[in-house]
Amino acid sequence: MERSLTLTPDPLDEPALVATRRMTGDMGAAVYFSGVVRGSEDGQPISAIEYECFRPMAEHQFHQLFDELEHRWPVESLRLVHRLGVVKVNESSLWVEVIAPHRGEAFAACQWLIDEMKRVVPIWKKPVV
Amino acid sequence: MERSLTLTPDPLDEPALVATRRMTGDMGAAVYFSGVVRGSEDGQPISAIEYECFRPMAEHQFHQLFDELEHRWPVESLRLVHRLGVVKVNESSLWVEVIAPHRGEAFAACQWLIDEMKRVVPIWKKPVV
Amino acid sequence: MTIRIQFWSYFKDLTGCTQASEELPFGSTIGDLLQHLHARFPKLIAMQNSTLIAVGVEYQARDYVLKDGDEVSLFPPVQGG
Amino acid sequence: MTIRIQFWSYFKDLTGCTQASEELPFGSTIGDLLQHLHARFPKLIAMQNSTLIAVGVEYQARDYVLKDGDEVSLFPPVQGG
Repeated sequence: MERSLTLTPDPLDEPALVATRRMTGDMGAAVYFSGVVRGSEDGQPISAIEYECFRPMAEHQFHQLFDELEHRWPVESLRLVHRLGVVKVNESSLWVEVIAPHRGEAFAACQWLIDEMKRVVPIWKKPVV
Repeated sequence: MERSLTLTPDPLDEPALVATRRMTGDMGAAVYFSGVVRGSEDGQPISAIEYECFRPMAEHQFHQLFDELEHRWPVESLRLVHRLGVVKVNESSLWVEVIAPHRGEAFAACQWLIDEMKRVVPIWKKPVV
Repeated sequence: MTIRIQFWSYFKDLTGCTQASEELPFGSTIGDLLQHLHARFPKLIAMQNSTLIAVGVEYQARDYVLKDGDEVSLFPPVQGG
Repeated sequence: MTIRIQFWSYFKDLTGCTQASEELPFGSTIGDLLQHLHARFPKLIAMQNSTLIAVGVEYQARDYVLKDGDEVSLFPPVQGG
Protein backbone atom coordinates (compact mmCIF):
# COMPACT_ATOMS: atom_id res chain seq x y z
CA MET A 1 0.00 0.00 0.00
CA GLU A 2 1.27 3.44 -0.90
CA ARG A 3 1.09 5.70 2.13
CA SER A 4 1.69 9.36 2.75
CA LEU A 5 1.43 11.12 6.11
CA THR A 6 1.85 14.88 6.49
CA LEU A 7 1.57 16.79 9.78
CA THR A 8 1.99 20.44 8.88
CA PRO A 9 1.23 23.98 10.02
CA ASP A 10 0.55 25.02 6.40
CA PRO A 11 -2.96 25.44 4.98
CA LEU A 12 -4.21 22.38 3.08
CA ASP A 13 -4.39 22.86 -0.68
CA GLU A 14 -7.05 20.27 -1.46
CA PRO A 15 -7.34 20.89 -5.20
CA ALA A 16 -3.57 20.41 -5.49
CA LEU A 17 -3.77 17.22 -3.44
CA VAL A 18 -6.57 15.83 -5.61
CA ALA A 19 -4.61 16.80 -8.73
CA THR A 20 -1.72 14.57 -7.62
CA ARG A 21 -3.87 11.46 -7.20
CA ARG A 22 -2.30 8.30 -8.56
CA MET A 23 -4.20 5.08 -9.06
CA THR A 24 -3.71 1.99 -11.22
CA GLY A 25 -6.25 0.55 -13.66
CA ASP A 26 -7.44 -2.00 -11.09
CA MET A 27 -8.83 0.70 -8.80
CA GLY A 28 -12.40 1.93 -9.10
CA ALA A 29 -12.96 4.10 -6.03
CA ALA A 30 -11.41 7.14 -4.41
CA VAL A 31 -12.97 8.39 -1.17
CA TYR A 32 -12.03 11.71 0.40
CA PHE A 33 -12.75 13.24 3.76
CA SER A 34 -12.13 16.88 4.62
CA GLY A 35 -12.57 17.87 8.25
CA VAL A 36 -13.25 21.58 8.53
CA VAL A 37 -13.15 23.81 11.65
CA ARG A 38 -16.69 24.80 12.66
CA GLY A 39 -17.61 28.24 13.95
CA SER A 40 -18.74 27.08 17.38
CA GLU A 41 -17.56 24.70 20.08
CA ASP A 42 -19.96 23.55 22.81
CA GLY A 43 -22.39 26.21 21.65
CA GLN A 44 -19.89 29.07 21.96
CA PRO A 45 -18.66 30.95 18.88
CA ILE A 46 -14.95 30.50 18.18
CA SER A 47 -12.59 31.95 15.61
CA ALA A 48 -10.18 29.04 15.27
CA ILE A 49 -8.93 25.81 16.79
CA GLU A 50 -5.34 25.31 17.85
CA TYR A 51 -4.04 21.78 17.28
CA GLU A 52 -1.25 20.47 19.48
CA CYS A 53 0.59 17.31 18.48
CA PHE A 54 3.03 14.92 20.19
CA ARG A 55 4.62 14.37 16.84
CA PRO A 56 6.86 11.26 17.18
CA MET A 57 4.06 9.36 18.88
CA ALA A 58 1.43 10.67 16.45
CA GLU A 59 3.49 9.46 13.49
CA HIS A 60 4.05 6.09 15.14
CA GLN A 61 0.36 5.65 15.97
CA PHE A 62 -0.71 6.72 12.48
CA HIS A 63 1.60 4.15 10.91
CA GLN A 64 0.29 1.43 13.22
CA LEU A 65 -3.21 2.31 12.02
CA PHE A 66 -2.05 2.28 8.40
CA ASP A 67 -0.56 -1.19 8.97
CA GLU A 68 -3.83 -2.48 10.37
CA LEU A 69 -5.87 -0.82 7.62
CA GLU A 70 -3.68 -2.48 5.01
CA HIS A 71 -4.40 -5.89 6.54
CA ARG A 72 -8.14 -5.30 6.68
CA TRP A 73 -8.91 -3.78 3.29
CA PRO A 74 -7.36 -4.01 -0.21
CA VAL A 75 -6.41 -0.33 -0.24
CA GLU A 76 -3.89 0.62 -2.91
CA SER A 77 -3.07 4.08 -1.61
CA LEU A 78 -3.67 6.12 1.51
CA ARG A 79 -2.82 9.78 1.98
CA LEU A 80 -3.51 11.74 5.15
CA VAL A 81 -2.72 15.36 5.96
CA HIS A 82 -3.38 16.83 9.41
CA ARG A 83 -2.83 20.49 9.97
CA LEU A 84 -1.26 21.66 13.25
CA GLY A 85 -1.24 24.97 15.07
CA VAL A 86 -4.00 27.54 14.63
CA VAL A 87 -6.61 26.61 12.00
CA LYS A 88 -9.28 29.25 11.35
CA VAL A 89 -13.00 28.55 11.11
CA ASN A 90 -13.92 27.21 7.64
CA GLU A 91 -10.40 25.94 6.99
CA SER A 92 -9.58 22.24 6.75
CA SER A 93 -7.71 20.55 9.58
CA LEU A 94 -7.78 17.02 8.15
CA TRP A 95 -7.71 15.55 4.66
CA VAL A 96 -7.83 11.84 3.91
CA GLU A 97 -7.72 10.00 0.59
CA VAL A 98 -8.36 6.26 0.30
CA ILE A 99 -8.05 4.46 -3.04
CA ALA A 100 -9.40 0.93 -3.38
CA PRO A 101 -10.89 -1.39 -6.02
CA HIS A 102 -14.50 -0.81 -4.88
CA ARG A 103 -16.37 1.86 -3.02
CA GLY A 104 -17.49 -0.31 -0.11
CA GLU A 105 -13.98 -0.99 1.09
CA ALA A 106 -12.82 2.58 0.38
CA PHE A 107 -15.64 4.06 2.51
CA ALA A 108 -15.17 1.48 5.28
CA ALA A 109 -11.40 2.00 5.47
CA CYS A 110 -11.69 5.79 5.44
CA GLN A 111 -14.28 5.89 8.21
CA TRP A 112 -12.42 3.34 10.32
CA LEU A 113 -9.18 5.31 10.02
CA ILE A 114 -10.78 8.56 11.18
CA ASP A 115 -12.56 6.85 14.08
CA GLU A 116 -9.34 5.17 15.21
CA MET A 117 -7.32 8.35 14.76
CA LYS A 118 -9.65 10.12 17.16
CA ARG A 119 -9.06 7.33 19.67
CA VAL A 120 -5.30 6.90 19.64
CA VAL A 121 -3.37 9.60 17.76
CA PRO A 122 -2.03 12.20 20.24
CA ILE A 123 -3.39 15.41 18.77
CA TRP A 124 -5.43 17.81 20.90
CA LYS A 125 -7.72 20.73 20.13
CA LYS A 126 -7.99 24.03 21.94
CA PRO A 127 -10.71 26.50 20.85
CA VAL A 128 -9.55 30.05 20.10
CA VAL A 129 -12.24 32.64 20.91
CA MET B 1 -30.05 22.11 0.78
CA GLU B 2 -27.93 23.43 -2.06
CA ARG B 3 -27.92 20.92 -4.91
CA SER B 4 -26.09 20.63 -8.19
CA LEU B 5 -26.54 17.86 -10.74
CA THR B 6 -24.47 17.61 -13.90
CA LEU B 7 -24.77 14.89 -16.56
CA THR B 8 -22.06 15.59 -19.08
CA PRO B 9 -19.91 14.02 -21.78
CA ASP B 10 -16.95 16.17 -20.68
CA PRO B 11 -14.08 14.84 -18.54
CA LEU B 12 -14.47 15.59 -14.82
CA ASP B 13 -12.07 18.22 -13.52
CA GLU B 14 -12.02 17.18 -9.88
CA PRO B 15 -9.47 19.73 -8.62
CA ALA B 16 -11.60 22.50 -10.14
CA LEU B 17 -14.73 21.05 -8.53
CA VAL B 18 -13.04 20.87 -5.12
CA ALA B 19 -11.75 24.42 -5.57
CA THR B 20 -15.35 25.69 -5.93
CA ARG B 21 -16.53 24.12 -2.66
CA ARG B 22 -18.75 26.39 -0.58
CA MET B 23 -19.65 25.69 3.02
CA THR B 24 -20.84 27.81 5.92
CA GLY B 25 -19.20 28.00 9.35
CA ASP B 26 -21.65 25.47 10.81
CA MET B 27 -20.33 22.68 8.59
CA GLY B 28 -17.49 20.41 9.70
CA ALA B 29 -17.37 17.63 7.11
CA ALA B 30 -16.99 17.28 3.37
CA VAL B 31 -17.06 13.76 1.93
CA TYR B 32 -16.16 13.02 -1.69
CA PHE B 33 -16.53 9.95 -3.82
CA SER B 34 -14.87 9.49 -7.20
CA GLY B 35 -15.88 6.46 -9.21
CA VAL B 36 -13.20 5.55 -11.71
CA VAL B 37 -13.40 3.18 -14.70
CA ARG B 38 -11.44 -0.01 -13.98
CA GLY B 39 -9.34 -1.80 -16.57
CA SER B 40 -11.34 -5.02 -16.55
CA GLU B 41 -14.99 -6.08 -16.53
CA ASP B 42 -15.97 -9.62 -15.54
CA GLY B 43 -12.29 -10.57 -15.75
CA GLN B 44 -11.84 -9.31 -19.32
CA PRO B 45 -9.59 -6.32 -20.08
CA ILE B 46 -11.44 -3.30 -21.40
CA SER B 47 -10.34 0.11 -22.66
CA ALA B 48 -13.37 2.16 -21.65
CA ILE B 49 -16.99 2.08 -20.57
CA GLU B 50 -19.75 3.74 -22.53
CA TYR B 51 -22.51 5.26 -20.39
CA GLU B 52 -26.01 5.59 -21.83
CA CYS B 53 -28.52 7.77 -20.03
CA PHE B 54 -32.30 8.31 -20.26
CA ARG B 55 -31.73 11.90 -19.31
CA PRO B 56 -35.16 13.33 -18.32
CA MET B 57 -35.88 10.32 -16.16
CA ALA B 58 -32.35 10.27 -14.72
CA GLU B 59 -32.65 13.92 -13.70
CA HIS B 60 -36.08 13.29 -12.16
CA GLN B 61 -34.91 10.23 -10.25
CA PHE B 62 -31.77 12.02 -9.02
CA HIS B 63 -33.86 14.90 -7.68
CA GLN B 64 -36.24 12.48 -5.94
CA LEU B 65 -33.20 10.95 -4.24
CA PHE B 66 -31.90 14.42 -3.31
CA ASP B 67 -35.31 15.22 -1.78
CA GLU B 68 -35.22 12.07 0.31
CA LEU B 69 -31.59 12.62 1.31
CA GLU B 70 -32.45 16.12 2.47
CA HIS B 71 -35.17 14.74 4.73
CA ARG B 72 -32.92 12.09 6.21
CA TRP B 73 -29.70 13.97 6.93
CA PRO B 74 -28.80 17.61 7.72
CA VAL B 75 -26.81 18.02 4.52
CA GLU B 76 -26.08 21.63 3.57
CA SER B 77 -24.86 21.00 0.06
CA LEU B 78 -24.83 18.15 -2.43
CA ARG B 79 -23.07 18.15 -5.78
CA LEU B 80 -23.08 15.22 -8.18
CA VAL B 81 -21.50 14.92 -11.61
CA HIS B 82 -21.98 11.83 -13.80
CA ARG B 83 -20.11 11.55 -17.02
CA LEU B 84 -21.88 10.10 -20.07
CA GLY B 85 -20.63 8.57 -23.29
CA VAL B 86 -17.24 6.87 -23.55
CA VAL B 87 -15.12 7.12 -20.38
CA LYS B 88 -11.62 5.65 -20.65
CA VAL B 89 -10.03 3.37 -18.07
CA ASN B 90 -8.62 5.40 -15.14
CA GLU B 91 -10.95 8.33 -15.80
CA SER B 92 -13.73 9.29 -13.41
CA SER B 93 -17.33 8.57 -14.34
CA LEU B 94 -18.90 9.79 -11.09
CA TRP B 95 -18.07 12.52 -8.57
CA VAL B 96 -20.11 13.24 -5.46
CA GLU B 97 -19.63 15.89 -2.78
CA VAL B 98 -21.66 15.91 0.45
CA ILE B 99 -21.26 18.70 3.00
CA ALA B 100 -22.74 18.27 6.48
CA PRO B 101 -22.13 19.37 10.06
CA HIS B 102 -20.47 16.07 11.08
CA ARG B 103 -18.71 13.26 9.32
CA GLY B 104 -21.13 10.50 10.32
CA GLU B 105 -24.03 12.02 8.44
CA ALA B 106 -21.86 13.09 5.49
CA PHE B 107 -20.54 9.54 5.02
CA ALA B 108 -23.98 7.98 5.51
CA ALA B 109 -25.69 10.32 3.05
CA CYS B 110 -22.97 9.91 0.41
CA GLN B 111 -23.04 6.11 0.56
CA TRP B 112 -26.83 5.97 0.59
CA LEU B 113 -27.03 8.23 -2.46
CA ILE B 114 -24.62 6.09 -4.50
CA ASP B 115 -26.39 2.87 -3.51
CA GLU B 116 -29.79 4.30 -4.44
CA MET B 117 -28.47 5.79 -7.67
CA LYS B 118 -27.34 2.33 -8.76
CA ARG B 119 -30.83 1.04 -8.04
CA VAL B 120 -33.08 3.63 -9.70
CA VAL B 121 -31.26 6.14 -11.95
CA PRO B 122 -31.53 5.04 -15.60
CA ILE B 123 -27.89 5.00 -16.66
CA TRP B 124 -26.36 1.90 -18.22
CA LYS B 125 -22.81 0.75 -18.86
CA LYS B 126 -21.40 -1.00 -21.90
CA PRO B 127 -17.77 -2.14 -21.81
CA VAL B 128 -15.58 -1.07 -24.74
CA VAL B 129 -12.87 -3.63 -25.56
CA MET C 1 -55.30 4.11 -27.77
CA THR C 2 -51.70 4.49 -28.86
CA ILE C 3 -48.82 3.72 -26.51
CA ARG C 4 -45.28 4.61 -27.45
CA ILE C 5 -42.47 2.40 -26.14
CA GLN C 6 -38.79 3.24 -25.78
CA PHE C 7 -36.12 0.57 -25.31
CA TRP C 8 -32.85 1.26 -23.50
CA SER C 9 -29.44 -0.38 -23.13
CA TYR C 10 -29.26 -3.94 -24.56
CA PHE C 11 -33.05 -4.09 -24.89
CA LYS C 12 -32.44 -2.15 -28.12
CA ASP C 13 -30.31 -5.06 -29.35
CA LEU C 14 -32.87 -7.65 -28.23
CA THR C 15 -35.72 -5.90 -30.08
CA GLY C 16 -33.71 -4.45 -32.93
CA CYS C 17 -35.27 -1.03 -32.38
CA THR C 18 -35.12 1.98 -30.07
CA GLN C 19 -38.82 2.85 -30.24
CA ALA C 20 -42.08 1.10 -31.05
CA SER C 21 -45.78 1.76 -30.62
CA GLU C 22 -48.76 -0.44 -29.81
CA GLU C 23 -52.50 0.04 -30.26
CA LEU C 24 -54.29 -1.18 -27.13
CA PRO C 25 -57.90 -1.06 -25.90
CA PHE C 26 -58.72 1.52 -23.21
CA GLY C 27 -58.15 0.15 -19.73
CA SER C 28 -55.11 -1.88 -20.74
CA THR C 29 -52.36 -2.25 -18.15
CA ILE C 30 -48.62 -2.43 -18.44
CA GLY C 31 -49.05 -6.20 -18.03
CA ASP C 32 -51.25 -6.26 -21.13
CA LEU C 33 -48.71 -4.19 -23.04
CA LEU C 34 -45.95 -6.62 -22.06
CA GLN C 35 -47.97 -9.53 -23.50
CA HIS C 36 -48.14 -7.73 -26.83
CA LEU C 37 -44.44 -6.87 -26.73
CA HIS C 38 -43.43 -10.43 -25.82
CA ALA C 39 -45.35 -11.73 -28.83
CA ARG C 40 -43.63 -9.19 -31.08
CA PHE C 41 -40.14 -9.34 -29.49
CA PRO C 42 -39.76 -12.87 -28.03
CA LYS C 43 -36.20 -12.15 -26.82
CA LEU C 44 -37.70 -9.90 -24.11
CA ILE C 45 -39.44 -12.89 -22.49
CA ALA C 46 -36.27 -14.23 -20.87
CA MET C 47 -35.67 -10.77 -19.33
CA GLN C 48 -39.12 -10.27 -17.89
CA ASN C 49 -38.22 -10.83 -14.23
CA SER C 50 -35.53 -8.15 -14.23
CA THR C 51 -37.18 -5.72 -16.67
CA LEU C 52 -37.75 -2.22 -15.30
CA ILE C 53 -40.69 -0.21 -16.61
CA ALA C 54 -41.31 3.52 -16.46
CA VAL C 55 -44.15 5.68 -17.71
CA GLY C 56 -42.71 9.09 -18.46
CA VAL C 57 -40.05 9.58 -15.76
CA GLU C 58 -41.60 7.42 -13.02
CA TYR C 59 -41.31 3.71 -12.39
CA GLN C 60 -44.62 1.86 -12.59
CA ALA C 61 -45.79 -1.64 -11.72
CA ARG C 62 -47.42 -4.23 -14.02
CA ASP C 63 -50.93 -3.27 -12.86
CA TYR C 64 -50.59 0.40 -13.92
CA VAL C 65 -53.51 1.37 -16.17
CA LEU C 66 -52.21 3.00 -19.34
CA LYS C 67 -53.56 6.26 -20.77
CA ASP C 68 -53.61 7.35 -24.38
CA GLY C 69 -50.31 8.95 -25.27
CA ASP C 70 -48.34 7.36 -22.43
CA GLU C 71 -44.64 6.96 -23.16
CA VAL C 72 -43.41 3.68 -21.70
CA SER C 73 -39.73 2.85 -21.23
CA LEU C 74 -38.42 -0.71 -20.90
CA PHE C 75 -34.92 -1.40 -19.71
CA PRO C 76 -32.66 -3.82 -17.86
CA PRO C 77 -31.34 -3.07 -14.35
CA VAL C 78 -29.53 0.27 -14.17
CA GLN C 79 -25.76 0.46 -13.61
CA GLY C 80 -24.67 4.04 -13.16
CA GLY C 81 -21.53 5.12 -11.33
CA MET D 1 16.00 5.29 38.67
CA THR D 2 14.99 8.49 36.93
CA ILE D 3 11.75 8.72 35.00
CA ARG D 4 11.00 11.75 32.86
CA ILE D 5 7.40 12.82 32.43
CA GLN D 6 5.85 14.97 29.69
CA PHE D 7 2.44 16.60 30.04
CA TRP D 8 0.26 17.41 27.02
CA SER D 9 -2.79 19.54 26.28
CA TYR D 10 -4.52 20.93 29.39
CA PHE D 11 -2.52 18.64 31.65
CA LYS D 12 0.19 21.31 31.27
CA ASP D 13 -2.22 23.83 32.79
CA LEU D 14 -3.23 21.46 35.59
CA THR D 15 0.37 20.79 36.57
CA GLY D 16 1.83 24.15 35.64
CA CYS D 17 4.66 22.46 33.74
CA THR D 18 5.39 20.68 30.48
CA GLN D 19 7.95 18.27 31.88
CA ALA D 20 8.88 16.79 35.25
CA SER D 21 11.00 13.94 36.56
CA GLU D 22 10.63 11.47 39.40
CA GLU D 23 13.11 9.27 41.23
CA LEU D 24 11.57 5.83 41.76
CA PRO D 25 12.86 2.49 43.07
CA PHE D 26 13.60 -0.22 40.50
CA GLY D 27 10.55 -2.32 39.72
CA SER D 28 8.15 0.61 40.03
CA THR D 29 5.13 0.57 37.74
CA ILE D 30 3.21 3.33 36.01
CA GLY D 31 0.68 2.97 38.84
CA ASP D 32 3.44 3.79 41.36
CA LEU D 33 4.51 6.77 39.28
CA LEU D 34 0.93 8.06 39.19
CA GLN D 35 0.76 7.95 42.99
CA HIS D 36 3.83 10.19 43.19
CA LEU D 37 2.45 12.53 40.53
CA HIS D 38 -0.95 12.76 42.22
CA ALA D 39 0.75 13.79 45.48
CA ARG D 40 2.75 16.42 43.63
CA PHE D 41 0.01 17.62 41.22
CA PRO D 42 -3.32 17.01 42.99
CA LYS D 43 -5.31 18.45 40.06
CA LEU D 44 -4.45 15.31 38.07
CA ILE D 45 -6.41 13.14 40.52
CA ALA D 46 -9.81 14.14 39.13
CA MET D 47 -8.59 13.20 35.65
CA GLN D 48 -7.23 9.77 36.50
CA ASN D 49 -9.99 7.70 34.89
CA SER D 50 -9.58 9.35 31.50
CA THR D 51 -5.80 9.89 31.62
CA LEU D 52 -3.88 8.27 28.76
CA ILE D 53 -0.32 7.15 29.38
CA ALA D 54 2.44 6.38 26.93
CA VAL D 55 6.03 5.26 27.37
CA GLY D 56 7.97 6.57 24.42
CA VAL D 57 5.52 6.32 21.51
CA GLU D 58 3.42 3.38 22.77
CA TYR D 59 0.43 3.37 25.07
CA GLN D 60 1.00 1.41 28.30
CA ALA D 61 -1.25 0.21 31.12
CA ARG D 62 -0.93 0.99 34.83
CA ASP D 63 0.92 -2.29 35.52
CA TYR D 64 3.75 -1.53 33.08
CA VAL D 65 7.12 -1.89 34.88
CA LEU D 66 9.23 1.21 34.31
CA LYS D 67 12.85 1.14 33.22
CA ASP D 68 15.54 3.70 33.98
CA GLY D 69 15.38 6.48 31.40
CA ASP D 70 11.79 5.82 30.35
CA GLU D 71 10.00 8.85 28.99
CA VAL D 72 6.41 8.82 30.13
CA SER D 73 3.70 11.00 28.59
CA LEU D 74 0.45 11.88 30.36
CA PHE D 75 -2.47 13.39 28.49
CA PRO D 76 -6.24 13.71 28.30
CA PRO D 77 -8.29 11.94 25.59
CA VAL D 78 -7.06 12.79 22.10
CA GLN D 79 -9.16 14.90 19.74
CA GLY D 80 -7.55 15.07 16.32
CA GLY D 81 -9.39 15.73 13.11
